[in-house]
Parts: sequence; structure tokens; C-alpha cells
Amino acid sequence: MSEAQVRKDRSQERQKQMIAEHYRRLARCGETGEKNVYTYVPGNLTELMRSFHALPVLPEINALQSGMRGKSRDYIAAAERDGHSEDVCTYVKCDIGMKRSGNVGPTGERLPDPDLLLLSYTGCFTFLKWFELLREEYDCPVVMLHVPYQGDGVITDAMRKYVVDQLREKVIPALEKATGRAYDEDLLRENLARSAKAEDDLVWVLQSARNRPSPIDAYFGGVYYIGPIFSAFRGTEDAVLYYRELREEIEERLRLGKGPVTPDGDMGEERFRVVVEGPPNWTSFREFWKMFSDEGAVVVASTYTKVGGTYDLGFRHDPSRPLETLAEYCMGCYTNLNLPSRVDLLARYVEEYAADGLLVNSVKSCNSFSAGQLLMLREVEKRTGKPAGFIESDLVDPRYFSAANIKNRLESWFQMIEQKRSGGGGR
Amino acid sequence: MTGGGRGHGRGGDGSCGCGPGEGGCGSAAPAAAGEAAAGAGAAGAVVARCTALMQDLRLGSVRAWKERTGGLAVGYMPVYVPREVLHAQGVLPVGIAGGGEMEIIRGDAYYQSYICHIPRSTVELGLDGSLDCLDGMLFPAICDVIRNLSGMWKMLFPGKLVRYMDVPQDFDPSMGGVFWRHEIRSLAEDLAARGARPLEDGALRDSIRAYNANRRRIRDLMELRRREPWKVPTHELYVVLRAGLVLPVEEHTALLDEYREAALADPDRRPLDQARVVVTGSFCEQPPLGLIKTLERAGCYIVDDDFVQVHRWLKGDVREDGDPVENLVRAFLEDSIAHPTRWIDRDRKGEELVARVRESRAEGVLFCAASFCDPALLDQPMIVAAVERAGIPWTGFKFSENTGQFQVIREQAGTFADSIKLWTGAQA
Amino acid sequence: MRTWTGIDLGSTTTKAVVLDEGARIIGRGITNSRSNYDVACRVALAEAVINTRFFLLSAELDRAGVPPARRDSWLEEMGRRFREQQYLGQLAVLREILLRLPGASAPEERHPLARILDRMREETDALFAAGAERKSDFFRDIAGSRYLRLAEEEAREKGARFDALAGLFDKAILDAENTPTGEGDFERYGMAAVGRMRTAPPELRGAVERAVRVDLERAGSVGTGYGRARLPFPRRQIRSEILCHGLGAHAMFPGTRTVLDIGGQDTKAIQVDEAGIVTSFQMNDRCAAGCGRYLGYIADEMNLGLHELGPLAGQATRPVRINSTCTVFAGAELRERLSLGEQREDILAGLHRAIILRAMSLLARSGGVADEFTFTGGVARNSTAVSVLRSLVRDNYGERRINISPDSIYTGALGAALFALRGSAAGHGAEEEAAASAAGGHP
Amino acid sequence: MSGADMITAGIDVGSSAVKVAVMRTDGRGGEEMLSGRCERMRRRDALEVARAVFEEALAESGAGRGEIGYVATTGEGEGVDFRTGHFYGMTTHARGGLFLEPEARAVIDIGALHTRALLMDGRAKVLGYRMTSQCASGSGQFLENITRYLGVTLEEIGPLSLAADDPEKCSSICAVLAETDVINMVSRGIPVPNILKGIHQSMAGRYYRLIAGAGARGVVLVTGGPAADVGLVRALQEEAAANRSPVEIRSHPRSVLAGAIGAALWGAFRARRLAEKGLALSGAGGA
Ligand SMILES: Nc1ncnc2c1ncn2[C@@H]1O[C@H](COP(=O)(O)OP(=O)(O)O)[C@@H](O)[C@H]1O
Ligand SMILES: Nc1ncnc2c1ncn2[C@@H]1O[C@H](COP(=O)(O)OP(=O)(O)O)[C@@H](O)[C@H]1O
Ligand code: SF4
Ligand code: SF4
Ligand code: SF4
Repeated sequence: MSEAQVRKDRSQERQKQMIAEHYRRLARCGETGEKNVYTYVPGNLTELMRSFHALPVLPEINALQSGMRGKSRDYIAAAERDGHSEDVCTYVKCDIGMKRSGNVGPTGERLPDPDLLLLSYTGCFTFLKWFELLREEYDCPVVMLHVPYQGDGVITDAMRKYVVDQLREKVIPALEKATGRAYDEDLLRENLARSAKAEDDLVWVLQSARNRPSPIDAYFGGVYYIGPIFSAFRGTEDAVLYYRELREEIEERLRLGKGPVTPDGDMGEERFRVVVEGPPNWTSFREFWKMFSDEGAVVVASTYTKVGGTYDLGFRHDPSRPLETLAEYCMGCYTNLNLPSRVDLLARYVEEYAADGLLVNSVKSCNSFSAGQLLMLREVEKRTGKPAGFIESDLVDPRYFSAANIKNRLESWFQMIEQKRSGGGGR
Repeated sequence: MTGGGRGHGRGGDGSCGCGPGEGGCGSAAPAAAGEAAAGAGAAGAVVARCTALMQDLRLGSVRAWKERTGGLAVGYMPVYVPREVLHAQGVLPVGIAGGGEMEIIRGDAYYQSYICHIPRSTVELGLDGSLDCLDGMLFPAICDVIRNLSGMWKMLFPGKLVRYMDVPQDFDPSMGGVFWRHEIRSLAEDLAARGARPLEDGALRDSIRAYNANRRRIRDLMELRRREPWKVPTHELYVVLRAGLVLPVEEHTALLDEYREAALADPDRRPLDQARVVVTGSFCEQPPLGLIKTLERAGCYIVDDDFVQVHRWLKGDVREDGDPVENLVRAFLEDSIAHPTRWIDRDRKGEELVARVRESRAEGVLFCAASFCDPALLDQPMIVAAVERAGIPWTGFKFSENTGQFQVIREQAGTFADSIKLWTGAQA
Repeated sequence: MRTWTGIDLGSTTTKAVVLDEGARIIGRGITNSRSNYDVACRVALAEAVINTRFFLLSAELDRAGVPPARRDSWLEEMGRRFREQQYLGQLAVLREILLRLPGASAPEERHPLARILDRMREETDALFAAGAERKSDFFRDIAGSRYLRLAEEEAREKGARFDALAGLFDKAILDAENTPTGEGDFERYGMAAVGRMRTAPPELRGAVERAVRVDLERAGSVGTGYGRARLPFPRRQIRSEILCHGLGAHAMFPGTRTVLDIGGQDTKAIQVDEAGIVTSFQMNDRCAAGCGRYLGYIADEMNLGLHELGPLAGQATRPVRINSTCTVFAGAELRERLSLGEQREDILAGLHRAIILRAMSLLARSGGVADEFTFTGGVARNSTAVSVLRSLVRDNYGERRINISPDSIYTGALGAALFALRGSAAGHGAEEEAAASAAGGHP
Repeated sequence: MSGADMITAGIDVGSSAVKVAVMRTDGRGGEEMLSGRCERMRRRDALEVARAVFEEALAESGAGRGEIGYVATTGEGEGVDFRTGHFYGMTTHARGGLFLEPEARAVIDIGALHTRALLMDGRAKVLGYRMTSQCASGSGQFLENITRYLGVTLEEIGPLSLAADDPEKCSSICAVLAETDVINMVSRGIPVPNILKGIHQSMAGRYYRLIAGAGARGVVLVTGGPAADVGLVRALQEEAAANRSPVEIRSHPRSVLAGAIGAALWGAFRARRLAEKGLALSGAGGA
């Protein structure tokens, strides 16, 4: 997207630099002796890892980057050739394929082998398999943090205790062993305090979409906004600065009454406001985005931007209860919520953000997201009275992105909203 | 069969040199001789009873039980739940293994095409009233699909008890153990709140004893099948195990005894020239009976499998003395099989499978996973690696519970059996 | 007179509908979709215009005081003879193309070819005789089935290579099809058709002359359907097929609340409100299993016409259970079942049920089946599909009024034409629309 | 008796064509093909076609009906009433593949609906295989449907595909929807060779995955009808090269007959076995 923008925003420049620097450090781990830990986005313990001076590596981010850079087709093919099924999550296959093809990361530099696999198993069973598979690849230590699911829509004391105990007894010792450093709770608290600051600004930005026109796109733009906080940078000063800048920029857009940025520059008239459930497609990200922006549709809220934390529900990392707060963070991630809670959230979004309807992008890869989405859709439709739309694609497998089919459904859906609005007849 | 079995079955002259694939001929007349034999006699009667139970999707036997006893019946997705706890509280645990080949009208409306079949038929059963007689449903941590199904169930059936059972993935008694203990206690409380007896240690010990007895029978039958698979063909054993999902455990134990005796007494059960295989990968969505028959007809003896796994999740007995909840917890933590739905620290899954192959003197492995079953299919490459390291031939295919077409699978299994039969023998 | 047209560029067939000012359907045209969308579109339109002329002709006859019974019998016979003339025209094109093909230069191919073509021409009279059965109304299908039958005879009796002959046909038919009938066909063949009638009534001749002279002004048109993006229309004259099907069904049956459309490659379940506005819809995903094309493959496989499938399946006594509806595997499934000794009718019944079951799940997904329920698309012409649908709807949703229009295949085109009419009423003439879109203005 | 010459026939009933081979074997490794025939069914009754083609092949071989020691079917030929026995498809393709190409240690059998890659040893023992699933995307049937739209005959596909300069990627997974994709391409004016090559490439990708998945190395023989399609074979070779794969893809002019040849050879093997044991062959079924 960046190249298409007329003027690159400062925040975006900063994010680029942060990422570049991060991958550079990773590539040099061998020389510098810096340690790295592979882990997942939902329930990532970045503040804790960073308190051990370990660099996080997020295989999902690498997979999505491979998707955006047009490499995923080959990576997936490589994994399938090695016996992986066509049926399973393509993030996993994309990652395994990347590893087998030299483990070159998104910036073109090699990724280091992990010093530790930190399996914070939050909201998805596939994570478990994924690290089992990586363990075979790297033959390195793995530490498992079992984050219980919010089956009844609440976090109980027993759940919290279970996670905190594991953090104290399993995860921290594993990190100590892998990095050769002692656990430093003060440092962790400092990191957590910085997280909370950045989180405040992120929430402000996401909620700016309540304005009309919305100054942001909370899905296509949103995935850039969540980049730093969902990945390697939460708890860093860089992240704090990034979110402050971002917030200022959006404040500016608001003042000017501007809509969101699109692949073709500023968006024209805001014709549809939609809430999106489900991850985006990465292999045809621009094309997908344009199907929305060309129709004047802006996404005002999305659940995908909550997979790494539901900050807009009020959660903030709390430095005064370091391990408890981490436990609650893990358990509160979007895919760790049960379906009724997900429905509540979506219905709330449709109403609070004055949306015209809910769109579900159901991705083939991800049962965690997708199983049950059709019922969710019906429920939200029933509760809000707003029409819901449904499309299917995949995260990084280009074979499952059928542009014609998706465009057809989207167009029909938009026309339907419009027809409903105008009470029938022509436009 | 290294030159062993010399029975004159349809397989031809029975020597290792029999023509490849001829076991599969005569497919136009599916009622084959072997089955006719199995269909007769006392064993046949037990099997017929079990088949009826398996195919009774409206759970007539459960309804009758409820009427008789006035107790609660609670369903569960059958990979693992602590059935002893329900039993001790006077609740009938009912394993729901999908809808088999039933027609799906509404269930499909809830699932995209790339999701396995079992949740569709389960939803269909829920919506068409088949599961009315259940007072609740338990959804153990199997995979994301079942996990999300628990939420769907909450929304679709708001009046019923619905619990997601998050089994621990940490196997330390002081962490996962504490957590699991708490889950069990809270399950018991939920059941009691619905009118079940409160959980008491004495009753739980009795229940453990009853299930231990059941598990022992099943282990014995498995052992018998490993030794002499023609005596307990898998298409029979499978339905006998399936019956255990709906019957009270004591009845099932009695039925197992009855079956075993009848099978052993049947003089017509003699070995054929078939390849011995272990089938793995179908622990959740259950294969259609036709698939199992197809494999057997294509020349395979299934000497081990992971069908209806709940009966075999715990490898040995649960301790019968001391704190019974603690015993259940410990059994789960320390004596569970290496399963795709569990986090396993080192690669024990492959090793365990190879060990099972050796123990059962199997000559090959068939990976038979439900289409779109993430846990099974993601495990497969790791297990294949272990199997290949051990030099064991394998092949794989996918199914869904309502597959009605087995031609392709027959071809594959037949070729596999051929290549084992033809050449293993030739070398011997 | 002013007319409005709607075109539905479907995956199997392309349909066109012509409306008059009163939103009355005065012309329908259909052709099979093919590799060239423009041609398909032109042919459908041309057919619709021809059909409109027949409509005008009928009105002329009324005006001339011809009693309805006589009028209808004249029109029926003339219609048949008209089709025959068209067929002969296309046959001539086919002949020319066939004999020009490189493969056809060798005498061993050329002679059988010429013999086949001669016989095809001789047969036309019988082919279009009163009450004669035709496999379909499309040239490709009629000519194809005759050609292959005759080629088989050539192979059997004269030892020609069947494969080679069949291959030649496959090649030639493409070009032949793309040399389309034109709107002027009515003028061209109308009189000839009258001439071929057993008796050619002078009133009819006069009426034909008058019908030809009516000026048909195209006041507006809207396109829809699977291939709508490829229609040579400006963007604002394109409507989603979902909306068109909803509106079309509403126009046919104003009480409609649920619409099911089974077309060649997609199945759609649509819910509409009392104004025909779509409130929810679902369609099949990337997999075309269980769509109309599936029946097409089956019909091909059995060497039957599409219209024969339903009646045959209706004769089943013990329908077979079939689960896989992969369109491509349909034939294989059929063969396997046949080889297992199952009855053709029973298998067919099972196949039909499988298709409708898929549709039922889409319906459930879209919100169920409300009263009234309208079934549209080509498959609605299939009697067994309809009866299975009826019984499944009754079993699962209770009594529902089920509407099926003889025009059901035109539902999408009708919706599109209605949008065109409403667009004009709202003040957009055709030219205006074109201008607006040329300026790139968003409506 | 095992030393004497024997003539056997193999009948491979596929989903789109019937193949028949008549073979002479001497029981000591000498094998010779007397005749081979392939005829596409084109919606005719499979068993009738099978009978007719069998008669033709027999006539061509010069052998009399009474001289045939074993009639073996494979594929979907179980219903052929004059067969002696039936063999599974992969077993026969392995055997037939080895006959055609003694160096081959793997076969990729591309049929009208299914494709399978199998690995074998020097005695045609099947060591492992991979198969396409219950979805007909990228099958021979698919290609056949496409040719109908493009108005080219099957024989022309290969040479046309070789002439492509800018292959057009075919995106749809579904065979039916892909047809529409192709129609779109035609109406967008993409030249036929580029369309065909694009399809070949996507098929080759799929097939190559099967081959690699089965663990093939060395010479891989393409069998089945599409083996005659030089464009497909070339695309497979290119795919293998692009993957720096240790396989060498070959085709044989008689590849389409592999199943029939294999069946005939196994029939001979079996007939000798039975004869050794002094068992007479029963009419059908052989058991
Ligand atoms: N006369 C008929 N009898 C039965 N079925 C028919 C008939 N005509 C068309 N069909 C069915 O309708 C399908 C085409 O439907 P249609 O609505 O034209 O599809 P599309 O809009 O996708 O082109 C065909 O595939 C066929 O199954
Ligand atoms: N010359 C050719 N070029 C390309 N494809 C061919 C050729 N001849 C046959 N085919 C394809 O081969 C397929 C038939 O192969 P075959 O091995 O006979 O399959 P089956 O055994 O399933 O009938 C047909 O689908 C046809 O498309
Ligand atoms: S299944 Fe979903 S949540 Fe899990 S790894 Fe794949 S994409 Fe991520
Ligand atoms: S079959 Fe596999 S994917 Fe489906 S519910 Fe069961 S474990 Fe989950
Ligand atoms: S080929 Fe068949 S199964 Fe595959 S996507 Fe198409 S219709 Fe579906």
C-alpha cells in the first residue's frame, strides 16, 4: 500500500524502520549473540520476552508477509510436497515451506533458528501442531503455556491461577535458561507500563471510526495500525512513539474531515460503513481492499484487529500485577472468546459504529475463526436488523482467492444495502 | 501373512503368490461370503444389536433408560471425557459420534465446505430433535471446530447444560492437575445443579471400578484381534465399541463378554490371506462402516486402530483406592495415549504408533483421516516420518462420515494389500 | 414502440427479455453461452427481438379478427418452420466450415462428412414436423446429436473413423455458433417460413409484413448474470444477479419472500421483502458441485436431452443414496452405479435429490424458506427436481406455496429489464446513462 | 508348463476409454506385445466397447480366442463377463509401466478423472503412491472439456501448448468453474496456445506434487491417455526442473496401454501359478 500513497505518513515511515531494524537484528543474532524466541500473535508475551532481552519472531507475521510478497504459493506447494495436506491451515504450510526454502524473512534477510519456541497456546489448536512441527525442524526447546478458553465467557480465578502458575514455573524458567538471564520483574513492569500507553492511543485511533466519515479504515488500514502492538514491539519506546504519531495524524484527518487512505489515495465519498469479521486475504490484499474502496465502503470496525488483544473492551496491561495481567491478556484475545461473546462484540460494533451491516470473510485456513461464523452472522443480523454478507477466501493460499466470486458477492451485498436504503428500484 | 494363512477364501489360492488384487473382484455382489458367515450365529446377533444401536440416531435406548431410571443423560463428543464422574452422579454419558450417513438439511447451513463433517451432522441431530433426550452436552477440547461448536450449542439450545471441557495441556500435577481437578469438580457441580446426585467419593470409586472392568474387556478384545484378527473382524468390533457410547457401562461390559464368547466359539472364523495393517487418524469423525468393510474386503486385516477412542484413551486401569478424583486426574495426566489433540513434549506419537505396529505384527499403516481434520492431518507428516524411519510401508486417504463411494479407497487399499501380500511372501 | 431489455449472461445460457411500457413481457430470447460473450449476448437479444415480432404478429392477427384458436395454430406452425429456416441457415454455415477444415481434405474423411451433412439437411423436414421431439432448441445440441448419430452409422456401416469425425464436429461447431443469427432473421426467414406452411393464409402474410415494419426503439437496457462484467454495458447498467432474481421473482409472484435459483454453475438462495428488495442471500462457494451443469453432464452421459432427465427420474421406484455431487464426477458415479446393477431411474432420482439437498442447505443458510417460495433458473424446468424440492420443503418448513413460472429461466433477465424500465422512469434514458458512465460519475 | 509360451490379454476399462493389450510371455522373462488398442467410449456402453475392442485386438494379434490363457481386467473392468480375473489399477500400471520403460521406478498414471503417482521397484512392486482426491480439478476429463470449448482436438493440444509464448495462469480449482475461466480467456482474446499451456502448467503443478509426494526419484513414466499430450509432458518436465527435482519424466508412445499391458502380464503370472498348482481356471473370477 505504501508506494501508492501520495505522501507517506510519518508513523508509517517509523513502522517501516522499526521492522527493518528488527529483522536486521534478527539476522545478526548469530554474531551478536542476541537470543530470539518464536511465538504467536494471540497471547504473545512480548513484554516478558523483552524483559529477557530476547527478540520475538512471529511465524504468522512471516507467513502473512510471504503472502503479500507473492511467495506463499511456492512455500505452500513445498510443504504439500513434503506430505502436508491440502486441507490444513496455510499459515503453517507457508511457514514450513519458507523454512525449507532457506528461512529468508520478509526483508530478504535470513531468520535465525529459534533459541526457544514459546507456545502460548491461545485460541487455536493449530498452534500446538505448528510448534510440534517446528520442533522437528529445529530440534530446540519448547515451552508450552496452556491458556484456557473462555468457554463460559468469563475468566475464572482457577483459569488465572493456572496461567500464572505456568508462567512462573514453566515459562520464566525456560526463558531464563534460553537467554542465560535472570527474571527481572522491574524491567517487565516498565515494559508493561509502556504497553499500556501505546494501547491507549491505539484504542483512540480504532474508535475514531465512530466519526462520519470515518478517518480510518479499521480493517485494511487497521492491519497496519496493529502491526507494532501485535508483534514484536509492544512494551518498547518505539511503539509508544509510533502510536502517538499515528494518533496525531488521525486527529489531523478528523479535523480536515477526511476519510481513510486507500490504495489509490484518499477515499471519495463514504457510501457504506461495514463491520468485518475474520482475517483478510494477504495474497490479493490490494485487490481485495479495492473491491471495498471502489464502492465507497469503509470498514469501521473489525474483529481481526483484536486477535492480539481486545483493548477496546477496556483491557490494559497493568504493571502492578505483572503476571496476572499477562494471563488476563492471553485469555482475553479475540479467538479465545467463545462464540456468544464474539456475537455480542460484533453486534455491539454494528451499533456503536453505526454500520450498514456485517461482512464475514471466512478463511479456509482458520477453523478457529471460521467454524461457527455462519451462525454468528445470522445472530448478528437478527439482533441488529442490518444485512450481513458472506465471502470466502484464504489467508495466504492464492488458490482460494477467487476474485470474481468475491467481487460478485460483495457487489451484490452493497447493491442490496443500497436497494434497501432507497426502498427499491434503481439507484 | 508370511506364508501363514492358507484359507481358501475369495482371495484365491491363499499362497503368497496369489494374483494381485483378486481379493477385490466380485464387487458387483457386495454381500460377500465372509460376511454372510459373520452375520450368522450368536456373534452375528450381538453385532446386529450393536449396529441397530449405532444407527439409531434418535437414541431410543437412551430414552428408554431415562424412562426407566428417571436419571439425566448428558452427551459428549467422544474423544475423552471423565465418564466415571457422570456415572457416579447417576448420569448416563452418551457419546455423540455424528450422524453417519444421515441426510443433512440444515447442518450444512452452519458450516463452510472446508470444515469436516461431524459438526454438521451433530448440529442436524440437535436441530431435528434427535438429541432432545439429552439434558446437556459436553465438548471436550478436541479441536477448534468442536470448541466453537460448544458456543454454537449455547446459542442454539439455551436451555441445556453446555460445557466446554478444557482438558489440560500441561501435565504437571501441580498445574494442569490442579486445573483439571477444578474442571472436574465444576462439571460435577453443574450436573448436580441440574438435578444429578452430588459427586461422592464412594460412588466415584465404584464407577471407576465399573469403567476399569469395561476397559479391561476392551483391551482383551484388542489383544485377541491383534493375535487373530479373523476372529474379531474390525467391522464387528467397531460397532460393538460404538454401542458402548450409548449403553450404560455395565450393560456394555456384559455385551463385550457375550460377543467375545460367541466370536471365539464360531468355527467358521478362519484366517484368510490378508495383509495386517494398523489404521490411524480417525479418532473423532468416525468412518462409515462401509469404509471399514471395504478395507477388509480389499485384503486388509485391521489389527489396530483408533476408532471410538474414548474407550481406550486411558491405557491402563485407573487406581481404585485413595482419592478418586485425584486418581482420575493422575490417570489423565500420566496414562493417556499420545494423541493428536494433546500437546506432547517429545515426538512420542510416532514412536507409539511404531510400537503399536510392532506389537500387532502389522505390515503397514493406513492413515485414514477425516477430510479437513486439522489435528489428524497436521500430525500426519510427523507420524509418517517416524513410520518411514522404521521402514514400515504406509498409505493414506481421507473420508467423511457420509462417504458412500469407496471405489477409490478400495483401489488404494487393494494395491497396498497386494504389494504387501505379493512380495512379503515372496521373500520369505 | 419503446421497449426495455434485460440480459442475463449466465454460465450455461444467455437470456434476454423485452418489456413494453406496461412492464409486460413481449419478447424472450435464449441461447447457450459460449466462448464469445458478445455473440451470446447478440444472439439472445436477436432471439428476443424475433420473439417480440412474433408477439406483434399475434397482435396483428388479433387486430385482423383471426380467431384465437386459428391464430395459435398458424403461429405454432409458422414458428416451427421459422426455426427450420434458421436451422438450415446455420447448417449451411456449418457445412461450409466443416468442409474447409484441414482434416476434411482427405477423401476418407470428406466423403463420409458430405454424406452426413446431406442427410442432416434431408432430415430437417421431419425434425421440425409437428409433434417431433428435439433434444433442445439450440443449434449446437440439435445438430450435434444428429451429427454424432449419423457419424456412428458411418463408422459402423462404412468403416469411417468415428473419433476423427467427432473431432471435426467439435472444431467446426465453435465457428458455426459464432456466426450468429441476427435480429433481421425475422425479416429474412419470416416469409420463407410462411411459404413452407401447408397452407399459407393471406391474413398471415399481411400480418407478417406489418409486424416487420413496427419500429422497436430500445429505450433502456440492463445486464446481469454471471458474466455481466463482460457485457458491453456501462457500469451503471449492470445489476447484480441476486437483485435481478429477487426483483424478477417478485414481479412474477408478488407474494414471494424466498427465491431459489439453480443455474448452471451457481445456486442462490435469496430472501426478499414485500417490495422485492433483497434482504439476505447465500450462494454456493468455489465448488460447482450440485449445480445445473451437473445435470448437463448426466444428460450428456446418458445421451439424453435435458428435458428428458426429470421425467425419467420420476419413474424411480427405489432412489439410490448419492452423496458426492461433484459435477465432473457425476458421469463416473453414474457409470459405477450402473455397473453395480442399479436402475438408471433410481440413480437419476438419487442424483436429483443430491442436488436439491445442497440447495436446501443454502436455503437454510440464507434464512430458511418463507411463504411464498419461488423456484427459478433452468433447473426449475426439471420436474423431478421440483418434486423433490416440494417434499423437502414441506418436511422441513411446513406447507409453503411454491411458485414456478414457465418463464422461470428468464427471471434474472426480467429483473434486469425491470431495473431498466425503472431507471428510465427515474429519468435516465439510455443515452443519458451512457453519458453519465462515460463521465465516470458515481450514481 | 512355466517354460512354454503363453498368450494373455489385458483389458483396461477406464472412465473415458477402453484399452486392450495382447501379450506373449515365455515365463522366463521374455515378454512381447502382439497387439494393443485404445478406443474412447464417447458415451457408448463400456462393456460393449470393451468386447468390440477386445475382438479387434485379438484379430490384430493373430491369436485365436482359444489360445488366450488369461483375460485380465483392470480399472473399472470388473463387470466384463468374459474376464478370467481382475487386478487393481495401480498394480497393473506399475507392471505395464515397467514393461514399457524398464528403467522407470515410478509411474504417474493420468486418467480421465483420477491421477495417481506410484513408486515401484525393479519387479513392479508398488512401494508407495499418492492419488488425487474426490475433486476432478486438473483431470484429463477437464482438459477434454476445455478442448471442446477451444475447438481443438485432443491430438492438437500438445503441439499447440508447445507453441505458447506467454502462458495464462488458470486460477480456479474447480474443474467446472475453470471452464468458465477458460471461456473468459477466450473472450479476452488470449491465444489458444497460451491458454492451453497455462492449463498444462497448473495440471503439471498438481501432478508434480503427487510425484514428489510419493517420493519418486529417477525415471518416472507417464501413463494413461494424457501421456500422449506432449505439452503436458513438457510442462511436467519443466515443473520438475524448476523444482530441481531428482526425477526424469518420460513418456512412451504406448503409455496409454500401460494398464492393459500390466493386466495381461499379471494374468500370465497368475495363470502360470495356478497351472503349477494344477488348478484349472474357472470361467470368471479365477477363484
Ligand atoms: N428444458 C430443461 N429441462 C430441464 N433442465 C433444464 C432445461 N433447460 C435448462 N435446464 C437446466 O438449467 C441449467 C441452466 O440454468 P440457467 O438458469 O440457464 O443457468 P445459468 O444462468 O447459469 O446459465 C442447465 O444446466 C440445466 O441443468
Ligand atoms: N492425445 C491426447 N492428448 C491429451 N489427452 C489425451 C489424449 N488422448 C487421450 N487423452 C486423455 O486421456 C484421458 C483418458 O485417459 P485414460 O488413461 O484412458 O483414462 P481412463 O482410464 O480414466 O479412461 C481422457 O480424459 C483424454 O482427455
Ligand atoms: S488456524 Fe487460524 S489461528 Fe490457527 S494458526 Fe491457522 S490461521 Fe492462525
Ligand atoms: S474430525 Fe477433526 S477437525 Fe473435525 S471436529 Fe473432529 S477433530 Fe475436529
Ligand atoms: S471439480 Fe467437482 S468437487 Fe472439485 S470443485 Fe469442481 S465441482 Fe467441486
